[in-house]
Amino acid sequence: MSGTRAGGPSAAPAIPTGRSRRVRGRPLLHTSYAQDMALLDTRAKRVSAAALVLLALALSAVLTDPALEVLAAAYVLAIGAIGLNIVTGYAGQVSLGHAFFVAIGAYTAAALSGPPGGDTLGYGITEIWVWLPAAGLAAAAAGVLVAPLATRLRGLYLAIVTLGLVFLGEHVFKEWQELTGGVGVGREAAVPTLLGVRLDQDGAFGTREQQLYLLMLVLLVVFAVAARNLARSRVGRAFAAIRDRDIAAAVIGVPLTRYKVLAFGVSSFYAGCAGALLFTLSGYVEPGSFNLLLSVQFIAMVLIGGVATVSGAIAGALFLSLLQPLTRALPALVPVISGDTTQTPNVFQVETVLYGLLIVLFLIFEPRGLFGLWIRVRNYWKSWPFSY
Amino acid sequence: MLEIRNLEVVYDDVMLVLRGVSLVVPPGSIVALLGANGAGKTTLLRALSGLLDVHDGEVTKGAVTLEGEPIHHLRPAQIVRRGISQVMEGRRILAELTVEENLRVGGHTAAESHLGRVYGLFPVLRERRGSVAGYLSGGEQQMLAVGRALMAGPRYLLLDEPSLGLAPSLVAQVRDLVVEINRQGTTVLLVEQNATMALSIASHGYVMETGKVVMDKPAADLLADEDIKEFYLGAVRSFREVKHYKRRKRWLS
Amino acid sequence: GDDEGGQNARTTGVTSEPCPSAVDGNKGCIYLGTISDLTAGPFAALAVPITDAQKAFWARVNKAGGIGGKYEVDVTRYVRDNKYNPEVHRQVYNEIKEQVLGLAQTLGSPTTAAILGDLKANSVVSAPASWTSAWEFEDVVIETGASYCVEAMNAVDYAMEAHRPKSVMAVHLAGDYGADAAAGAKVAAEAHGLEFTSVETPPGATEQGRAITEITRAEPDLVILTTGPADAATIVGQSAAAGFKGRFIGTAPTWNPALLKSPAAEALKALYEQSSPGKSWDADTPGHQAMRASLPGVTPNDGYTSGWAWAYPMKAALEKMVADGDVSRAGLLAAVKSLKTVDYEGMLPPEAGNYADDPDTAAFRQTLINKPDDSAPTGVTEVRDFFTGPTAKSYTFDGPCFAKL
Amino acid sequence: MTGTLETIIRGLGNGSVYALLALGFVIIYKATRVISFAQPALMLAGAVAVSYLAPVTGFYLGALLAALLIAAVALGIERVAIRPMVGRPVFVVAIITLGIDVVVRVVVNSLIGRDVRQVGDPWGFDLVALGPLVVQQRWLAMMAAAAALVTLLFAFFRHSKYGLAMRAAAYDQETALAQGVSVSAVFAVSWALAGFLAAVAGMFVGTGQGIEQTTWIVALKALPAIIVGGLDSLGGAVAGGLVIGVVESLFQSYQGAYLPWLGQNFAIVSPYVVMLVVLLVRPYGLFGTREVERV
Amino acid sequence: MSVLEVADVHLSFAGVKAIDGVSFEVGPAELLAVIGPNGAGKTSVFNVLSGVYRPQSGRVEFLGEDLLARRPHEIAAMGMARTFQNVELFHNLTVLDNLMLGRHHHFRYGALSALWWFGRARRAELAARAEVEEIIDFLELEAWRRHPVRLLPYGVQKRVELGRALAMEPRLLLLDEPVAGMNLEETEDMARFVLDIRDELGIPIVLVDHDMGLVMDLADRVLVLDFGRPVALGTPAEVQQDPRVVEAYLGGTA
Ligand SMILES: Nc1ncnc2c1ncn2[C@@H]1O[C@H](COP(=O)(O)OP(=O)(O)OP(=O)(O)O)[C@@H](O)[C@H]1O
Ligand SMILES: Nc1ncnc2c1ncn2[C@@H]1O[C@H](COP(=O)(O)OP(=O)(O)OP(=O)(O)O)[C@@H](O)[C@H]1O
Ligand SMILES: [Mg+2]
Ligand SMILES: [Mg+2]
Repeated sequence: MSGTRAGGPSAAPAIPTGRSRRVRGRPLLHTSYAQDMALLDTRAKRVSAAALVLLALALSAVLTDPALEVLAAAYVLAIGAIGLNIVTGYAGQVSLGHAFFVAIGAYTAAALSGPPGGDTLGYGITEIWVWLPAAGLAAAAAGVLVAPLATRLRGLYLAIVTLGLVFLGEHVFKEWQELTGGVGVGREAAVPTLLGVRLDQDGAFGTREQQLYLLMLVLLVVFAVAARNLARSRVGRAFAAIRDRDIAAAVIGVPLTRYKVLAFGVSSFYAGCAGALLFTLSGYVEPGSFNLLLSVQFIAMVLIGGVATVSGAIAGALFLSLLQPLTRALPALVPVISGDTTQTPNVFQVETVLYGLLIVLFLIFEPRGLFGLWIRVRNYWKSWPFSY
Repeated sequence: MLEIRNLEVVYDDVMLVLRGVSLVVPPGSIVALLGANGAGKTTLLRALSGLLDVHDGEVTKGAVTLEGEPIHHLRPAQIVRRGISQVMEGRRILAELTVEENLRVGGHTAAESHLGRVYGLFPVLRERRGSVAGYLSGGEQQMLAVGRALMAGPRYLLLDEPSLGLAPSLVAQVRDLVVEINRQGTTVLLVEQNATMALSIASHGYVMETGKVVMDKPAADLLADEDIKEFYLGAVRSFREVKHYKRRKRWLS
Repeated sequence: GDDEGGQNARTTGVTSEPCPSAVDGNKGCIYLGTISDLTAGPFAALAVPITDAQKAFWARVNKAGGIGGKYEVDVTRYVRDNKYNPEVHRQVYNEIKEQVLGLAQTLGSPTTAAILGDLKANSVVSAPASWTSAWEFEDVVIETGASYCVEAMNAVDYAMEAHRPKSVMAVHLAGDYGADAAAGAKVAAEAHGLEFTSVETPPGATEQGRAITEITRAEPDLVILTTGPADAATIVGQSAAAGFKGRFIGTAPTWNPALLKSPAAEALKALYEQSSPGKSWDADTPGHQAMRASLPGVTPNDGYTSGWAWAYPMKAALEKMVADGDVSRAGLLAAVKSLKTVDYEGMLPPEAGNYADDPDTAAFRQTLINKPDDSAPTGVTEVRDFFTGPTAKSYTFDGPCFAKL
Repeated sequence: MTGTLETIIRGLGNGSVYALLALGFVIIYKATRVISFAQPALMLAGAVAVSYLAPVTGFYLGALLAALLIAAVALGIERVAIRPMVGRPVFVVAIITLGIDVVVRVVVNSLIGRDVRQVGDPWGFDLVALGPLVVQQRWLAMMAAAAALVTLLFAFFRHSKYGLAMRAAAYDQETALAQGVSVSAVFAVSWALAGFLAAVAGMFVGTGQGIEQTTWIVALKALPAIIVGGLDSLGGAVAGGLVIGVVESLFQSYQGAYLPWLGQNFAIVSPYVVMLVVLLVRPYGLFGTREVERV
Repeated sequence: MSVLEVADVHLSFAGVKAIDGVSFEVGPAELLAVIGPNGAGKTSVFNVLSGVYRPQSGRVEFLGEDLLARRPHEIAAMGMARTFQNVELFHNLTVLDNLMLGRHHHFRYGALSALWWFGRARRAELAARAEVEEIIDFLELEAWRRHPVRLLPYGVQKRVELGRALAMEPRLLLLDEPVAGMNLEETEDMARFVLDIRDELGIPIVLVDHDMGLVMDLADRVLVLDFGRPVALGTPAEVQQDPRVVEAYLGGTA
């Protein structure tokens, strides 16, 4: 609106943009827009974020290796879930094709880092800072190619078309044995080397699992912060605008096609990186892994965690990743359930059923996801003792 | 008789929106309900038609009774079957259905079809009967919303801002229509921003503010009330004058 | 990391305390893990009987005095469901790996491949539940019976005598199972100068349209099938209905006794034979008798027979380990590497258990041929006892077959 | 030529089954805007129920009872897990159906056991000659059954208020409620119908070769079918199912010979390719309702 | 020179003639009102102007440039801003974010700077925030800044929508029924804002509304449409007297 007003912002009352000290005891009193727009805008948030990261770091020393591996996988899945959240949560383009982009990342990285001259494609570049971005970019390129479809399709039409991608991808990966090793056979995954140090072998920085855990943790933090930045920028707002009301978004100046393409591109980049990393944990990729179920798991993570929040995606990934071990542990506590596979119900059936049921129950009772749960708790304490 | 006694409504378990509202709609009457935005008028209608549930709202105190029988715990379909029908705020057209399909949905619970009557009232709708309702203009959609509620042949009609977005000549028509259906035996509870219109046909008026009824008088008395004149009916003055005394200085700074 | 659980800190998966359901409270316990497809995966129907048979097998071993009179073996405490997913397989393996000495069962090739690095690094001896030829080349994996690859070679060689085909078609699933057999069929067909084609087909009975079209169009004299049972029923039933007169030989997992109750039964009886890496349920060997006695009341199924047979090498290796005095993972692996024969109680020839020699020498090359028979418990009776065909005999194993199709 | 015609008839037969499955998906979608991922499990459950009932009651009665039983099961699922979700985001509900699918499938798997189960159908692989064409009887049975059911369904939707009530409920539950539509009844009816259809489809899938634990995958064929037809169109579901069936059948028969460079078994993904092609021309499928948007 | 020139525009949808030969001009700093019965084509005219509908024939020039070949976001970038008949805000976003979105095409930084944030992106966002705060101040939205707009009262939503349009720094502002559904007080506020925008900022405005009090009071000229055709164009006084207008639109009671 400064169009006709002399001087634009400078004519307005002086706007403090730098950091300034906060009045003690009033955490929400911001005295500059910079403070107000900061990622962690209260002291409490900064402290708890730092504490969380420190805790996560500390876990690497405390937990056993198998537990670390589960968590490391959860972190990688969280990167993928954040990616899906960008296209589905923020930009509203429901994609069931995430597994496809994950696969592209996984195979790009595997091919780059694989040994040259073996049964499967390999270029022997094991440095992670080469194959990780490459995997992301390859997946992003695929995302950008697919995105124009999204500009024509809506809702579940798009969802099922992207699901078609997964099936087409399965076919291609199955046929392209040079790259993938073929169904039921598979190939070695990307080898994580950082400046010459192999992170998938016990080494200077700890055991294999500790090193991989730390790698995934650091990467998760980087990817999460970047996603938060994106979300609070013009790009994130444009995504949200397209999601909420696309005609209105266009009319106020958001180019729809460009932003849908961008959303798919960024989301697929995240997926690609997640794919590249995910299989370094087991060291092994098999083309059957990139199926509908994987896509659905990512959707479930986003929904369970809370749509359109980065922390929700992380929480969702953790929840689902830890749910499996949990459901394996639970039946053991109920001695009447038989461990004998000949009997019904046996523990294995119970654990599989529990997995399904827990997801169902969780969504029934907290449809807004873990993030919604958090908001509820917070609101309760905010209004306590006046519950209304 | 439709009666609300000491009603309290809470949204999301925390937001207390109606704080002990009492209101009576005698059979055969037109009752106007006025109030500032956010006063809780729509909430009150939702409590009457059983739609609070959809909004995570809950009646925590008081009662809604129809002919003495409490109905606030009934499901919406049951309430409609008892003869209470609502024109929802914001038109709520079923955009993907055609005009006629919208009307037929409105007649879901009715034994006989009131299609002819509605088309008689709104000829535009007859003309566009096969069109996809979502493409109608705003005002046409409003007509459809009113028409749809009439399809149920209700005994009690709850109208939430029926004149919204209608051209002046149509506002007059809607007013006449309300009078007419009331004459034919339908009791009307009319929520309106157009207070002049509402009070001109109502027998009784309620004024709500922040979840409470603050005034409750025969319509004629309300029309004469100074406060009502000031805040709801508007003195006859130019908008150009309004802004000068209120705001000009601050904007220029 | 390697920090071991249990009080016997140096020996993972072995305790001086008795097993949870010990026969003799004075013996120690050797824990073996089982990772199988127990609920939702594609092999659940086979995995459950395999797992049950192995439980019965080790119970019998324990009752008979355990291992070397010092230990009993437990395979019930660390059983996990892999849902036939490599990632899950690895997770559950990680959960139990510090608790077990070895694996009594690790089902599936891609799933096992996901833990193979770890198995090798930590010398975790494991019995697979699949017959892919890749296992010949892994020290820690103690396979039993001939691979799918050999099975198919022998099937073709057998057919050369019995049916004199001029053309062979392999109809197979993709990967370590189907492609392994197809590769064997190809080698044999080429050795005999037969016309060979291979048709990869997807799993699922409704997906077999193409396979049936190819069969009825090309009319090969012999079809080597490596699919699932319902797939086989469709292929054989519909091909026969369309007038196909050639022969089918299916590999072991292609068969299911219930097929004889299916509409394809007549066609199967007329055209189908089944190759097998071992004798079927009702065979008259001490091993089979023991198995039947240990599994009273079950519906006969070759899953039991396979599961039971797969356990013998592990038993032999454990006994050797205890006898040699080094009760540890390293000791077990050393024991495995010294095994030239295994006593299968007649279920398989002893030389099937050769883990000492190089893969080509050690590879076991004998299989059998069965034919459908309503009266037999698993629906088949033997038509040809253990034999090695000329193709398999002269073939040099220098890598997994499936890589060569 | 006769070969091609026979291929097409096979495609129409399988396509009729896909059509029944697709109808189940579409009916639930029409009423709730949710794609129910529980359909595969219900299909399998239906087939298994027939396999248990047929030996006792005979095939036809068994099939009917099984379909009714599965309809009841679907009704129960709706009541317990879907009803509380009225008004919630559809994707959340979709994921819930996925959880249900897992649960039902585990139960059904334990009923299947390790053998291939037979549904006891009278057709087997028997053939019938139609002039020069020789086709399997069961394909004709599938077509006939699908045609009959589709006719019944269309009649139901035409002559009852449910068709319209369903669409109203799907578009805006609150508005539908306000018009006196019992949204919960609409949901229940649609789930029951979908369960019934899934069971019938499952029974047909089991004809001939029988059913295994992995048979549920067939149900996914309905997904491209409903997109080809248009997500909310009953007619579209039928058309989509048939198109998918025929295309798949043609690919099965001829792709290997004419388009070998597409790789082995391209037929599996051919439904998705058809779907993409259709969507490029018509973003709402052949008969789907265009989303209405105006400002 | 006129800001906007519309000449003989025709638009029809399957049998419905929404716009049937409409021509008009908007002069600098002019406030033109468009009125007409429901379904007369007023909103459709707006939709043509903002690129949502493409007319079958006719000519539209905005600031001397042809509009019809352009897409909505390009037209927005040229300086055309509008509000909608039914509030079209981004419901899950806060007031602040909705207003910031108005400034979307004024930003110059791309996705990569956004991921990194520090530097370009942050500076641009802070500057934009300052601009937006002024609008918040002007429209008295301070109290609502952080609220998701779906939770706001209707009248406030309308104001936010106006704010979003203003944040675009428009050269022409289209207002579609800005006071529909508002109570008296809110209507008065809105009228004040409209006049201020026109008088203080000199932004020309096209206004559609059914509130005759408002229209006749504020407009410089009034265009009357009926069935997509222009019926009258003139000062409020002239139009009010026109018998065709009275018959088609105002009815006996106006
Ligand atoms: N679904 C809901 N959840 C939470 N709060 C709500 C909900 N609906 C309305 N409210 C709140 O309840 C209060 C009353 O709202 P209501 O819509 O009943 O007012 P109203 O008088 O109809 O206003 P208007 O004139 O704008 O239609 C408002 O403060 C509103 O924010
Ligand atoms: N996208 C569309 N498809 C079909 N018909 C349309 C479409 N948009 C508008 N119409 C029709 O064009 C005519 C003009 O509509 P428009 O919305 O412009 O009217 P309006 O003058 O704004 O009316 P109101 O005052 O009721 O808002 C109406 O009859 C409407 O049904
Ligand atoms: Mg209201
Ligand atoms: Mg309009």
